[in-house]
Amino acid sequence: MLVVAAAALLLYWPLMLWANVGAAQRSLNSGAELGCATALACATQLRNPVLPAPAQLGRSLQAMSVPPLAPTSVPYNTLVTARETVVGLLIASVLGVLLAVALVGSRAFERLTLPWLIASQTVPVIALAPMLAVVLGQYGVQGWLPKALIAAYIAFFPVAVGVAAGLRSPDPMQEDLLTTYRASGWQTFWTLRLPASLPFLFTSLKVAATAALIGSIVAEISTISFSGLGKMLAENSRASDTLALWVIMLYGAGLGIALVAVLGLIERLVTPWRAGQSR
Amino acid sequence: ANVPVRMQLKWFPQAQFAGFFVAQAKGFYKAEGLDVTLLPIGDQSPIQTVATGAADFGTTWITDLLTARQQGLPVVHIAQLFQKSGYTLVALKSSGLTDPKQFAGKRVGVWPSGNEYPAVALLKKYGMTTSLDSTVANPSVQAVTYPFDPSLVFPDKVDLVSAMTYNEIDQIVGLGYPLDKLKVFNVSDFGVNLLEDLMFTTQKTLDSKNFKNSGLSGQEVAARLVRATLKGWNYAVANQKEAVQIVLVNCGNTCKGSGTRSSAAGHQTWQMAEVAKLYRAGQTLKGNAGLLDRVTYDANVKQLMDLGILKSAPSAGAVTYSVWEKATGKKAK
Amino acid sequence: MASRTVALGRGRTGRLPGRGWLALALGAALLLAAVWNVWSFPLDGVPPGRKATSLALIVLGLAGGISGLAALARRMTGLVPALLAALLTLLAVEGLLRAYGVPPGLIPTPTRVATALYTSRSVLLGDARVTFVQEALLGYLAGVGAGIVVALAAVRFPFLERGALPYAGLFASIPIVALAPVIVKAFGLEWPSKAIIVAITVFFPVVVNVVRGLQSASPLLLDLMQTYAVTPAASFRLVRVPSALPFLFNALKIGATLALIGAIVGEFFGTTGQGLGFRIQIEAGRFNLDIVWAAIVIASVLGIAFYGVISWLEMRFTSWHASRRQPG
Amino acid sequence: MTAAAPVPTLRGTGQPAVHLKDLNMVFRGAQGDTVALQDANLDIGQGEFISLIGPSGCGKTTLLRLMADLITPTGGELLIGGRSPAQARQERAYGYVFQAPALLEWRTVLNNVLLPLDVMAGSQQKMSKAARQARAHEMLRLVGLEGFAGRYPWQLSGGMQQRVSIARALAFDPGLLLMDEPFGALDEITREHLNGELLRLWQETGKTVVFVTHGISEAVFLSTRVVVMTSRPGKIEGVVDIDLPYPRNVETRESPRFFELATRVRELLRRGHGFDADG
Amino acid sequence: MTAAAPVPTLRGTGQPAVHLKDLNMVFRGAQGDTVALQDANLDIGQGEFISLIGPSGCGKTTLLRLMADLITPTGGELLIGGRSPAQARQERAYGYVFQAPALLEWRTVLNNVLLPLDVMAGSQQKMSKAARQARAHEMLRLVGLEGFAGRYPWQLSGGMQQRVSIARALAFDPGLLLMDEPFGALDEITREHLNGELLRLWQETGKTVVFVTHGISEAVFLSTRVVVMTSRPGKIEGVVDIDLPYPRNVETRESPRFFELATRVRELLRRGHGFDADG
Ligand SMILES: Nc1ncnc2c1ncn2[C@@H]1O[C@H](COP(=O)(O)OP(=O)(O)OP(=O)(O)O)[C@@H](O)[C@H]1O
Ligand SMILES: Nc1ncnc2c1ncn2[C@@H]1O[C@H](COP(=O)(O)OP(=O)(O)OP(=O)(O)O)[C@@H](O)[C@H]1O
Ligand SMILES: Cc1ncc(C[n+]2csc(CCO)c2C)c(N)n1
Ligand SMILES: [Mg+2]
Ligand SMILES: [Mg+2]
Repeated sequence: MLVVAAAALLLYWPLMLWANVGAAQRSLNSGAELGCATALACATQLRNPVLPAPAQLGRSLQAMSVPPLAPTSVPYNTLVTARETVVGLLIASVLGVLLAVALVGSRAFERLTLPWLIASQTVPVIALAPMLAVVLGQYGVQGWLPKALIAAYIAFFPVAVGVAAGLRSPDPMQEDLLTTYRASGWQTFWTLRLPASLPFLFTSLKVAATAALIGSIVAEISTISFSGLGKMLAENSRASDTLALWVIMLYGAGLGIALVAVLGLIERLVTPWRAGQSR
Repeated sequence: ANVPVRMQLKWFPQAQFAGFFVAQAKGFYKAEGLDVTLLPIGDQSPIQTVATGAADFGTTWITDLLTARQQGLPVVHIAQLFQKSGYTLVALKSSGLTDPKQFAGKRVGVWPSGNEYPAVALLKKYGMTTSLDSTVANPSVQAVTYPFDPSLVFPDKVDLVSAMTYNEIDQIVGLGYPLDKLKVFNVSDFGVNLLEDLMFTTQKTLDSKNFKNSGLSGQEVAARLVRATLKGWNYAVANQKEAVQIVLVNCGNTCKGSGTRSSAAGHQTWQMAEVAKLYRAGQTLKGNAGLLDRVTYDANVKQLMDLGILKSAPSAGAVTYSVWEKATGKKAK
Repeated sequence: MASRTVALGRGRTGRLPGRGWLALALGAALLLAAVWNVWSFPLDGVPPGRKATSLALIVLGLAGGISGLAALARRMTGLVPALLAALLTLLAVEGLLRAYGVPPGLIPTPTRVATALYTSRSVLLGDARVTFVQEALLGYLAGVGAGIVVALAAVRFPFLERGALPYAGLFASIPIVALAPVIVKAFGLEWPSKAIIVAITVFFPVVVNVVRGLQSASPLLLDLMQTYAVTPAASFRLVRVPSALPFLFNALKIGATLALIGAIVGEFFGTTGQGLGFRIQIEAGRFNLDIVWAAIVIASVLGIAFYGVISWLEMRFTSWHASRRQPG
Repeated sequence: MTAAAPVPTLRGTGQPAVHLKDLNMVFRGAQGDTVALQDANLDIGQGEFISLIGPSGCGKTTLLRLMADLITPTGGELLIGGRSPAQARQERAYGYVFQAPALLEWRTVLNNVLLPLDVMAGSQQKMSKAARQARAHEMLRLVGLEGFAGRYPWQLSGGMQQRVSIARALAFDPGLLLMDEPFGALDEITREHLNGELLRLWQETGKTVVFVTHGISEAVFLSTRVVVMTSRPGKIEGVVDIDLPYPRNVETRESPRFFELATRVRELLRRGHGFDADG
Repeated sequence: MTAAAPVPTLRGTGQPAVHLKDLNMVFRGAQGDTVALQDANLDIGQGEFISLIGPSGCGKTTLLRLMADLITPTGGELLIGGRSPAQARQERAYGYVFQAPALLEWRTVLNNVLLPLDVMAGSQQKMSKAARQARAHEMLRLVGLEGFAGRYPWQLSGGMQQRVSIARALAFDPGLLLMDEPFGALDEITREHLNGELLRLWQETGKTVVFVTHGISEAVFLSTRVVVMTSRPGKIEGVVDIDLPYPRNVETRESPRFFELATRVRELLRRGHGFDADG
C-alpha cells in the first residue's frame, strides 16, 4: 500500500507541473500579473491551479482545519455533512431493504413499480432538490433533515437492487428445505433470504454510502444551507478559491472512505462465517 | 410581540444586501414591530420560496419577477432598491474589443438560470443572436454557460464574461488582471437597463387582513418592511465602513474575494461602494428611494417583449405602488 | 424450485382478470371526470363546489384503479402494468393541480408537459443526443471499461487489491459535484468533460461489484483450475469471470441510472449551449417548468430504456444463473 | 427420542401413508422433454419402511420431491396420508434429507440442527429454548458429531456435513421421513452404525420411512419392502417384500434369507438397468 | 483410449509415484486445531491402484488435496514422482475427481467435459477441435451420459453430475488419477460397470490411481493395495495387499480370497474406528 502511495506521489509531481505550466502560460500570455516570472515558476504557486502543488495544498489544508470546530473550518462542516449522510444512509437502507423485500415477494409489485423506481433515479436530483427543499420548507422541515432525505433518495436504489439480487441468491435446495418445514414467507426471509443477502447488502451499502454522500452535498449546494461541505464548496467555488475546493474535496473523500471502512468493519462483525473461508 | 417576517435574499450574505443587514443590526425592523429573519439562497430563484410560502417577502431581479408572473405565479413588485443595472460584460483590453458591434463571432460566458437576459438583450440590441436561442440556426455569438466562478472560463475559454460591477469584476482583478488590463462593457451604458434588486411578495400576503394573526394587514407589514429596509439602505450607503462591518458579521466564507483580493473585508468594501452607486441613482437621486421608475419599467417590459421572453405585457397587478406610498407617505407619480 | 418466485407471496388468491380490467376502466373514467370537472377554469377561479367534487372523484378513481391494477399486474408482464399505473397517477395529478389551481410556474400539469414535449421536440431531441449519446453513453462505456480493468487487476494482483483499491475508493468517494468544477476547468466546457464525470461516477460501483463477483467464485472450481495448472488468466476467464457476471450486471444497472444523472449534473457546471441539463437550467430560470419537466421525462425514458437494454443483456448472458431457472 | 414434544404424524388415520396412482412427471426443456417418472403405482402403509433403489437418473429424487410437494406431477394421483401433498406439507407431516447436505453456511452445526425447531417453534408445539437445544445436541450425538457443534459447515468433511443434515431432519420428529441417499457419503462402519440407529428409531416411533439408497444390502437390511426402479423413462420395475424377522442385527446380514432377498433385488435392478442400451 | 495424444505420465521415471514421509496436516481454527493427518508414511509405486478407506472425517480428502498441491502440509515430506507436488501440478501430472461434482453451471455437460481439453490445448499437445469433441463424446459414452451432452448441470440427477465429473477427469488422460469417492452417488450396477471400465483403463494405460471409497468390496476388487485410515487424528492404520489375480471379474467378487481380504479390511476399519469413542 505504501509503495503504491509513493508511486502515485512520484507520478503526481510531473503531472501537476505539466497541467499547471500550460494554465500559467496561458494566463501570462493574456497579460495576467501572477507575481512570478516564468510559467514553470508559476506552476507551483498559481492561485487557480489545475492541480495544486503539494506545498500549496498543505498550507491550505492547515489553514482550513484549525480550529477544527469553528463554523468556518472544514472538519466541523465535514461532521455536519457526515450526519446528513449517515442519517440519509440509514433511511435509504431501511427503505431499500423494504423495497427489495416487496420486489422479490410480489411480481405484481415489481411490475407496477420497478420502472418508476428506475425512473426516479434518472431524474437529476440537482434539478429536483431545490423543489423538494421548497416543498419541505413549507411544512417546516428545514436544516439538515431535507439534505438527509435527498441523500436517502439517491442511496436507496443501489440498496434495493443489490438486496433484491441477494434475496434471490439462496441455493434452490436450501429454499426447498425451508419449504418442507412449511416455513412462513417471513421465516424463510429471516432464516434464509436475509442471511444469504448480507454479502450483497454490504456491497451495495458501500456503493450507497458514496451515493448518499454525493446526495447530501448536492442538497447542500442546491438548497438553503448554513453549513456542510456542499455549502463550503458552493461559496468557495463562487470565490474562485480552487485550493479551498481541493481541501474540501479531500475531506469529502476522507469522509467517503471512512464510511466505507466502517461498513466493512460492520460487515466483518455481522458475517462471521465468512472469516477465513475466503481464499 | 414582534411580527415574525421571513425575508428571502437573492444570494449568500454579502454587501449586495447591506441595507437589510444594517436595518436588522440597527434595530430598524424592531422599531417597526417586525422580527425579520434574513434567508440566504444559492442558485435557485427567490420566487420559488416566496410563492410556496417558505418565505414571506423576497428580493430578486425584474426579469425573474415578470417571467414568473407570466407563468401564473401571483407575485407583486413592491419596491425597487437598485435603480440601475450593475451587469457588465468583461473582456481583456488586449482583445481589442471596444464596441458591442464587434461581439459577432465571439464566445460569451453567461450565468444561466435567468441571469443571462442582460447579455442577450445587449446582443439583440446590436442585431446579434446567441446560441442560447435554440430556434436560431446560425447564431452570431456562441454563448457558454458556467457557474458563477469566472476563473472557470475567463480568459482562456471565452472572449467576454459576464460580471457584476460589485462582485465578479473584483474577482477577475484578483486573478491577476488589474482594471487597466480589462475592458468593461456596462450594459446600462448601452441602453440595456434591466432592473435588478427589488422587493416583492405574493398577492395573497398583500391581500391578507390579518398577517400571521398579528392584527396587522399584509399591506401594513409590507409597508413597514419597506420603510425599515430603505432606512437601512440609506444608513448603509451613508456609513459604508460600518455597513461593511455589519455585513462581515453575517458571512462565513461567502464574503471573500479571490486571488490577491481574497480578503473578505477588502472585497466587501469594494462591493459596498459599487452597490451604493446602483442604489444612489435614478429615483433615489430625486428623493424617492425605493420607487420603481415607470419609464425604466416600461422600457424593461418592452425590451423583454422584443426578446420574446415575455409573450404579453404583464398585468397591472404585477406592480403595486401602494406599499411604497404607505411606507414613505409620498405619492408615486 | 416450484416455490422460487412466490416464496414471499404465497397464499394470495388471484382475482379474475376481467374484474381487474373493469375496476381499472372505472377508476380511469372517474379520474377523467375529475379532470373534466375543473378543466376550463382559470387558476384562481375554480368554484369550491367543483373542487370538492373533483377531489372526491380522484380519491374514488385512484382506489378503483389501483385495486384493478393490482389484480391485473399479477398476470401481465412487461411495461404495461407500469404504464397503466403511470396513466392513473398522471390523471390524478392533473385533476389535483387543476382543482387547487397550482400555477404552471410552480408545477405544470401533465397535459402541459405533454404539450411541451411535442412543441419543443426537435430542441429536446438535440439536447438528448448530446447528453445521452455523447456524454452519458461514451462516459459509461469508458467508466465501465476502466472499472473492469481495475477490478481485474486488483483481484489478479493481490498487492494491488491491498495497495490500490483503497485509492480507487478514495477517488470514487470524491463527490462528483465537488469534482465537476475541477474537471470542467481541466477539460473544457464541451461534452468530453461531462463524459469524464460520467465515467468517474460509473467507475466505483463497477469496481466494487466486480471485485466482489470475482471473489465469489466457488473455491472448489478454483481448486479444479489449480489441478489443471492453467495460467491464472485462463482460470480467470473460465471460472472467475462467469461467476462475476451476475455482480457485474448489478453494477451495470446501477451505472445506467447514474450515467444520465452524472451527465446532467456535469452540465450544471458549464456548457456550450446544448444538453438536457443545460435546458433544465435555462428554462427553470424562465419558469418554463413544462419544458423542464419535458426534459426530465426524456432523461427518465432514456434512463429506463438504457436500464432495459442492460437487463436484456443480463438475461442473455446469465441465463444459467440459479435465480433465473424456470420452476421445475 | 422421548424428549421431543408430540408432532402430528400419520399414524392411525387409516389411510395409506403414501398413495401413487399412474403418477407421471415430465420435465420440459429446450433440448426436449425428459420423462422422469412414468405411470408409477404404489401404496405405502402407515409405519412401513420403503427403500427406493434404481439406476442413477431413474427418478428416485423426483419421486421424493413429488411426495414433498416441491414439484407438482404432470399427471396421475398422489396422496400423502389421504391428503394432497400440499396439505401434508402444510401440516409438516414429513422430514426431508436431501441428496446434498444443503446446510446454511452462516449457521454453526448446532444452529443448522436447531433450524427446523426454531422455524416450527410456537406454531403447534411449545418447546422451550432449552429443550430445543437439548434435542439438537441429542441428535448431534446420534450422528457422532457432538464435538463439532460450534463449527461452520465449510470446516467439515463431506460425510460430516451429510450427517448434520440427517440430524436436522430427525430433530423435529416428523411422522414421515423422506431420505435421499442419506448415508451415501459415509464409510461402511458409520453407515452400519447409523443403519442400526435408524432402524431402532423407526421401530420405537412407528414412523413411515421412504429411503433412497444405492446399497442393496442396506435396503434389504432396513426395509419392509424394497421398490426397484428402472431408468429413462423412470418406472417401478418391481417390489420385493422383505420378510426378515426383527430384531435385525449383524446375524441378519449373514442369514441365507438375506442373501436370497439381496439377490432378488440385484436381479430386478439388473433387469431394469438400461445402462448399455441408452448409455 | 488410444485416441488421446500422449500426456506426460509418471511411468518409467523410476521414482515411486507418491512418497509420504511423516506427513502432517493440522488445520488451525478459532475453535481449536484439527489434526487431519498425523505422521503418515506411504510409498505408492508406479502403476499401482491404491484405495484409501476410513471413517468419515479421517483425512482422506485432506491427503488427496495434499497430493494435488491444493494445500501444503504442515510437516513431513511429500513427493509426487520424485518431484514436489507443486511441480507435478504444473506438469499436469494428475487428474482429480472431487467429492462433489464441481461442475461449471454455465457450461453444458459436453462443455464441462471439454474443459480440461480446451484448457490444455495448445500447451503440450496439439489436439484438433474435432478430436477433442470426439474424445469428450467418448468419455460421456463411457459414463452412460451420451444423450445428455447438451444439458446444463442443474438438469441432471446427483449421480449423473458425478459421472460428468468422472468423464471430465478421464478426458485428458493424466498419468495419476486422484479420485475422491467418485462412485459414491451411483447405484451398484452402474458402479460395478464403472468399476470394470476403470480397471480396464488402468490396466491398459498403466496409470497410477489413488482412490477414496467407502465401499470395502469396491476397494478390494479394484486395488493392488488398500490403505485403511483411522479418524481424529487421521493416521494410516494399516495396509492390505490385494493379491487377487487378473483379470478380475464377477467371479473374483465371489472367490473366498476376496471375502478373506474384505474381512481383513473391515476388521482394520473397525479397529481404527473411533466412532463411539469420540462421537
Ligand atoms: N429440473 C429438471 N429439469 C430437467 N430434467 C430434470 C430435472 N430434474 C431432474 N431431471 C431429469 O429427471 C431424471 C430423473 O432425475 P432424478 O434426480 O430423479 O434421478 P435420481 O433417480 O435421483 O438419480 P441419482 O441416483 O443419480 O440421484 C434425470 O434424467 C434428470 O436428468
Ligand atoms: N478447511 C478446513 N478447516 C478446518 N478443518 C478442516 C478443513 N478441512 C477439513 N478439516 C477437518 O479435517 C478432518 C479431515 O477432513 P477430510 O475432509 O479430509 O475428511 P474425509 O476423510 O475426506 O471425510 P469424508 O469421508 O467424510 O469425506 C475433519 O475433521 C475436518 O473437520
Ligand atoms: C454572487 C452572486 N451570485 C449569484 C447571484 C445571483 N446572481 C445572478 S447573476 C449575479 C451576479 C453575481 O453577483 C447574481 C448575483 C447573486 N445575487 N450573487
Ligand atoms: Mg437423486
Ligand atoms: Mg472427503
